[in-house]
Amino acid sequence: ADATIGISIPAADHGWTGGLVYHTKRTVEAMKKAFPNIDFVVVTSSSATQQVNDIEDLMSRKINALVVLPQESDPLTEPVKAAKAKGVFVTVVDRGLAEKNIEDLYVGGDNPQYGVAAAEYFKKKFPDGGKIVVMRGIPTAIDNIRIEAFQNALKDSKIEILDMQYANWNPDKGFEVMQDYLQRFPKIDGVWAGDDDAALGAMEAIKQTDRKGVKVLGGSGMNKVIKLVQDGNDMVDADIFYPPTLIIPAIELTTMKFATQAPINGRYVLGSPLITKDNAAQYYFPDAPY
Amino acid sequence: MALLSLKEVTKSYGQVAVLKGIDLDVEPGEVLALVGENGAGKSTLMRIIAGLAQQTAGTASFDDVSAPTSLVGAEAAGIIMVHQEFCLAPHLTVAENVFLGREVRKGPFTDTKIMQRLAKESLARLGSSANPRAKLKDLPVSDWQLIELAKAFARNPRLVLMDEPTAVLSGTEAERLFERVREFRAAGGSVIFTSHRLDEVKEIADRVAVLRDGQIVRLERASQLSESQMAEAMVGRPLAEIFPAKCPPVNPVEVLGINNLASRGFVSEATLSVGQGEILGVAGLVGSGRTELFEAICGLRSATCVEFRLNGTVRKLPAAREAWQLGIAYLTEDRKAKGLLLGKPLAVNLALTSGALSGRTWIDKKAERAKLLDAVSAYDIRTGDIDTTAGSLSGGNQQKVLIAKTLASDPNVVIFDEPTRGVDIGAKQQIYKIIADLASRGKAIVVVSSEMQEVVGLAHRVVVMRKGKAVGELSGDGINEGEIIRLAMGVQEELDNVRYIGNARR
Amino acid sequence: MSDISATHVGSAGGSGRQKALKAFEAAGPLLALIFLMIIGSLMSSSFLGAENLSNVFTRSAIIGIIAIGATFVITAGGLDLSVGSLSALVAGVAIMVMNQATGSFGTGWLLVAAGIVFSLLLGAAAGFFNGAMIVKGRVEAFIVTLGTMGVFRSILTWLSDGGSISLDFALRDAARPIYYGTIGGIAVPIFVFIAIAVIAEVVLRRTRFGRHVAAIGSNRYVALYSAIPVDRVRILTYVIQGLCVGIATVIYVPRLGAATPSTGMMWELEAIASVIIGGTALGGGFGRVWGTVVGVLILGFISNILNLTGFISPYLNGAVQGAIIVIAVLLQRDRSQG
Amino acid sequence: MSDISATHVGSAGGSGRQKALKAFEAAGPLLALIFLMIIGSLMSSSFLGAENLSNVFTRSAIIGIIAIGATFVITAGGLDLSVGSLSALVAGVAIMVMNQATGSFGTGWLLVAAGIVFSLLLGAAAGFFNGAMIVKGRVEAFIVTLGTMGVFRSILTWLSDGGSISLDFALRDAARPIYYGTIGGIAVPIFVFIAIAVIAEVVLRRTRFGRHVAAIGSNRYVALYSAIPVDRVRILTYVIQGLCVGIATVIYVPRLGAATPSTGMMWELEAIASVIIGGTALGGGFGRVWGTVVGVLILGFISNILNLTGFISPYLNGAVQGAIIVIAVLLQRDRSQG
Ligand SMILES: Nc1ncnc2c1ncn2[C@@H]1O[C@H](COP(=O)(O)OP(=O)(O)OP(=O)(O)O)[C@@H](O)[C@H]1O
Ligand SMILES: Nc1ncnc2c1ncn2[C@@H]1O[C@H](COP(=O)(O)OP(=O)(O)OP(=O)(O)O)[C@@H](O)[C@H]1O
Ligand SMILES: [Mg+2]
Ligand SMILES: [Mg+2]
Repeated sequence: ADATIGISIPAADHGWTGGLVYHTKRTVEAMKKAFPNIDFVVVTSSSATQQVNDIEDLMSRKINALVVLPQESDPLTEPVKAAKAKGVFVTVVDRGLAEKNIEDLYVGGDNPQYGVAAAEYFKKKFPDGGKIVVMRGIPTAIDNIRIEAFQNALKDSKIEILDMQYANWNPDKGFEVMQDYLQRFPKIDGVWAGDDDAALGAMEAIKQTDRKGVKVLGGSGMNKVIKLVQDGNDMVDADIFYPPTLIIPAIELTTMKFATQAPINGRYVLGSPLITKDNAAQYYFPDAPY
Repeated sequence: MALLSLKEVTKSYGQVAVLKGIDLDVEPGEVLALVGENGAGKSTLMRIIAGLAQQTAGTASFDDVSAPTSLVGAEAAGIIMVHQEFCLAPHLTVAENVFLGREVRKGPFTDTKIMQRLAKESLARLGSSANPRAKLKDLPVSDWQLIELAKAFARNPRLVLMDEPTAVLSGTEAERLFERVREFRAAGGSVIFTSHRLDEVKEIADRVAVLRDGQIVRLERASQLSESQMAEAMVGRPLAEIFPAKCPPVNPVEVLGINNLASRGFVSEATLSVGQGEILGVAGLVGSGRTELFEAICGLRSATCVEFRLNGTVRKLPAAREAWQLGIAYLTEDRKAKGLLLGKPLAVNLALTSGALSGRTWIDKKAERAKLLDAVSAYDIRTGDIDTTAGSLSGGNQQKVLIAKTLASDPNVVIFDEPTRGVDIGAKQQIYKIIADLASRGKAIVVVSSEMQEVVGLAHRVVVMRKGKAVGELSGDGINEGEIIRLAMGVQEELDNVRYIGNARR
Repeated sequence: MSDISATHVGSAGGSGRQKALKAFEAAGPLLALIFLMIIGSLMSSSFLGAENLSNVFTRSAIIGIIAIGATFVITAGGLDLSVGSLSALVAGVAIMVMNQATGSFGTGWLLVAAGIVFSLLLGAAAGFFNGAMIVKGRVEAFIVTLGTMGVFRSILTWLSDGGSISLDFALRDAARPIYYGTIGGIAVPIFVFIAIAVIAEVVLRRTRFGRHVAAIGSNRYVALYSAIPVDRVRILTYVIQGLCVGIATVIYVPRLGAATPSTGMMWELEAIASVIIGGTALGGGFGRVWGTVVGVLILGFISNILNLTGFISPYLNGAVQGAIIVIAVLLQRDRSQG
Repeated sequence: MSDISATHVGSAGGSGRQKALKAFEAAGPLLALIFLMIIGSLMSSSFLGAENLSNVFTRSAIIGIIAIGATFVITAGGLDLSVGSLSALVAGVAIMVMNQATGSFGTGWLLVAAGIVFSLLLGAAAGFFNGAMIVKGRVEAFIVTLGTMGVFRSILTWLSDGGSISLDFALRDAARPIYYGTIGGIAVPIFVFIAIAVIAEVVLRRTRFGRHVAAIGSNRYVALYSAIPVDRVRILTYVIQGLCVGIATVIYVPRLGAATPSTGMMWELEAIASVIIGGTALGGGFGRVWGTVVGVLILGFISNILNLTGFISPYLNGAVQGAIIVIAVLLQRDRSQG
């Protein structure tokens, strides 16, 4: 083979990463077909530590390029830097590293924007103020960034955050936390579940009660949720785009670099726009598992 | 026609032949005693009959068909074994244990009521009044053996194998067992049992088979064999006087003394003292709290004490390790659960207590091995393979290892709790000699024993305990069985109350 | 540890005071639960509301039923780490099969019933596999079930392509009452939970099989010498565990209508913890289903109270949970084995 | 279960063929490792490269050192589920303290050394806490360490505000050689790992303390009656475990330079699995450090081979891993306890 591209991503342990692995596999298959003289190796890891191991193993396989979606920014910085030092082309996806200018190519979503988009949604929904509850994700840097941006963006509004609890981007936990929020707060106008998986859980919890008019916002663009938005569901009428598909351009661009010698580097940042009924169609991929 | 018939039964473990061509018939309605030295192969033979082990050669037939080769088969055929060690489930109740695997059912459910009633009956026929609803682990161990026996008889057996059933029974309890055995025999049942108490063999057995080194060396009617003939056949030489001569020290210096020790629920007022070169016997009925008393002295059980003296200084009761550091060694009566690591090699067991073998930090395997070889010859430990685990030794040989282990650290005060449990007559003699030697070397010795002759034959002084209290002391020529029994039972009490005492703690 | 030991340390019934102490210790988990509920009601006004209680009981049913199965396994001296993964797998496969079958079976209760039966069978079969490997293959339970924990979850992830497997929307309506329905005002899962708990308690305490389970855990050699079919009973405990996972999954699926690779994560720890908090001995020999039920409720209420009060930083929820678990067990430390 | 068993099952030495079989079983994990390495070298040309082997050994050092501590705990009949959380906590606190101290200590080796000492002390102290709760508080090890598992991780999450705690960049350079440095061409962590393994094996096999650990695991009451300081030894095993976690963390920090709320997740399972794959009995009584080392390497090589060959769907990695673990243990099933 002319070149080997190593891809290191988190294992499919919640919906979003599940979608990520799915799209990675599909993209790799497509690229293999298109460019038979380029090899791809995909490794998935369940923790930052394991991901560092995986990157070492990829280096042992003499890869020419590394596409990495870090589990955690800080812990992965050193190892990716080490790979870079050995002359590997580095593409970082989604979560930036803790040091600037290590990667050749960055493809990512805009995490602060993710929080801001959510805040804007609630501001628009409840211009006269409203009470919302928030579900955080898994305790990580990204979650912190999003939540911080969210809170900052709400500072000058009349919206009150009643409470925030971790729901681990998990539907079961989302269900449980929402049930308890509903018991605790007689009036809830909106829920930011932080993620579509958790949002689905929250929805079921709300459906179970006779509360009406509670708005649920998730995030990340799960097809099931986009479908709800498209169909005009009155509980979930919007979503924030932050799809696992951002791995696709990362792999494709990196492949191009070796297949075509095209000059490729720089930053490619997908926005995190709000998906509403009007634009839902363009974000809807019915066949994806996520 | 014989019920059980063994032909040329041979068993070896690896290279070691344990049984060498056993021919034996057992008739219906017969009680056969197996006697022999420790490690002669008695338990092994029983285990083969019970389907727990397979002979390497030879045939066994039961009821004229080839004998069952599995426990399940044996049970179905009516062969039930009572093991030398306890085989009960501590978390289950007495009734549940008695009917384990043979539960009585009413519809899909176990019929607890009936089982409790039957268990109670079965126990009562053995003279036990243990509560069938109590969990086994909440009962004193003294009750366990009778429960094992009740479990065996509750299975409608045709042949009961009992491996040293009386080793842990008191005299009265043993009597009740024999009555039960006679009843069973009258109903056509057969029994094979082993015992190291030759007097009871004589009393209960129809025939006696003497085993030596895996062979039957004598097989005769019990009435035609005297105790000393049995002993001689077992050991292969005539036995001299079993107890060594007593040589009590004159005005011994006190080494260990206690005033009014109490341990909740077991011991209330215990006062005693033992001096240099002295052997103090401690007698009492089962459950009189002797074991608990000495466990308390050794820090193995919480207790209070008005005064505790050691080598002339008054101090508080020591903790477990402290007691050992002070030179007090305790030989437990419960070798399986508290004495030996059955899964570990002999050398490891021997070295457990001894600081002398290993330095403070390092283990010296050479020294351990040397010590083991010493112990094997000093205590006549019989094993085919010196590297074997403690668990694969015969019961009596385990006891010898336990004694060796306890004495390995060269203690100054040695408390022997039932020192000869499960030990053959030759080895008993040896152990008595060891005890006497220790005393003559100036050690302070305590011998707790339920075997009256042992206390009478060994001790320079005897303390008798009853219901957790030291009720009397005998010395010199005043030591005799009658007086001990009188003190142990309390004058005013009838013989029937003995069980009451035994069960006092429930 | 040797079981015989228990005799000497534990001690003979004894005085009234001792008996009271023993009873207190036996009731330990119940006291812990009551204590927790008092705290809960003091800290949050909505805590004792019928709806909140119903919520907690209902969602506890899922782990609860699994933990009841674990009570059998642990009482017999075993361990099963694969339950969480197994329920993910059962959920995923059952949903796929049901979705496939809508064509021929329609979307009514018939298919739902078929799905239920299928889930139970699949759970039981997986349990049998675990049991057989452990008992016949003579491999430590920890290792076998650690292995199948990975295997089951992997298979689900593979089947779902890493995403979620969702129940057909039409079918959801038919299945919904299994989680959300009520009978006489009481949620269906609570009924199922209670029914299974009662059955399990009876089986463990009143049947020959239950007796044998305890005997094997108490001392396997005792059981062997009493002519109990040890292997069969041990395997059966794993089958029961699998069956319970199947039942729990049947309740789980209608709740959110989907299985994902994160379904059932850490359930094994929760289940085992509930069993032990409930007073069943980890080494085996003694088990009580009611204790397990109480244990599950304790865990359920702890997180419920934390969610309802929210006066602690959510970062510290885990610490509070951990501390309460230890304290709940401290209340009944008699049974300790270290 | 009870030692009584040994009597009936256990068995004396025996014939040559039996001995050979025994030796084969004893060497089981080693054979499994060799087998795995043969497979690895057949499937990937880079597998046997010095760099790859060095990588796997080096990173195995972290779990490996923790698992060595776990060998002591498990041999004594205990269990510690808190190791992963503890290493996250130690890493986080040590980093915070070191970052704070740069002002007064500078960023040189002195501060790094102070950080190392601090980590070891913190680890040992946490281990002591676990041990004391278990032994003196008489609460099941499973519960105590499940509790502290939650507590330790929560405290870290709280300290890090849910994010990560990063080592000062200047300090990283000073600390880097601890993971990435080599001595005579061999990576430092490998040295540390080997040194600790050798020391631990010697302690467990050749010292009185090691003997006591095994004796206690084998039968705690026999140990007590043999004047072994049972409580002290049991607590010490947890202290050793904590110390090992401290050492492992010292190696971990320079590698990733940060602690996050997910640091050390599931390490407890990996450590316990390594110990048991290595042939140590889960119930206690028998342990071997070399087996644990082999166990860790088996786990390390499994995922290395999967990464190097990558011919299986990434979804199924878990399944392959699970299956290989079970097979590795099947090779030595003599010691099984179910
Ligand atoms: N599982 C085993 N493996 C190896 N040797 C064994 C095993 N079981 C018993 N032996 C050996 O067989 C011999 C006979 O043992 P057995 O238990 O039958 O003796 P015993 O006559 O019952 O002695 P005791 O009176 O001491 O109980 C002993 O030397 C013993 O070490
Ligand atoms: N492990 C054991 N195996 C067999 N028998 C035992 C065992 N432990 C105790 N016994 C028997 O039970 C009797 C009562 O023991 P226990 O310790 O309950 O009472 P005790 O107060 O020590 O009685 P004693 O005063 O006779 O020592 C002992 O004398 C002994 O015969
Ligand atoms: Mg015997
Ligand atoms: Mg006694």
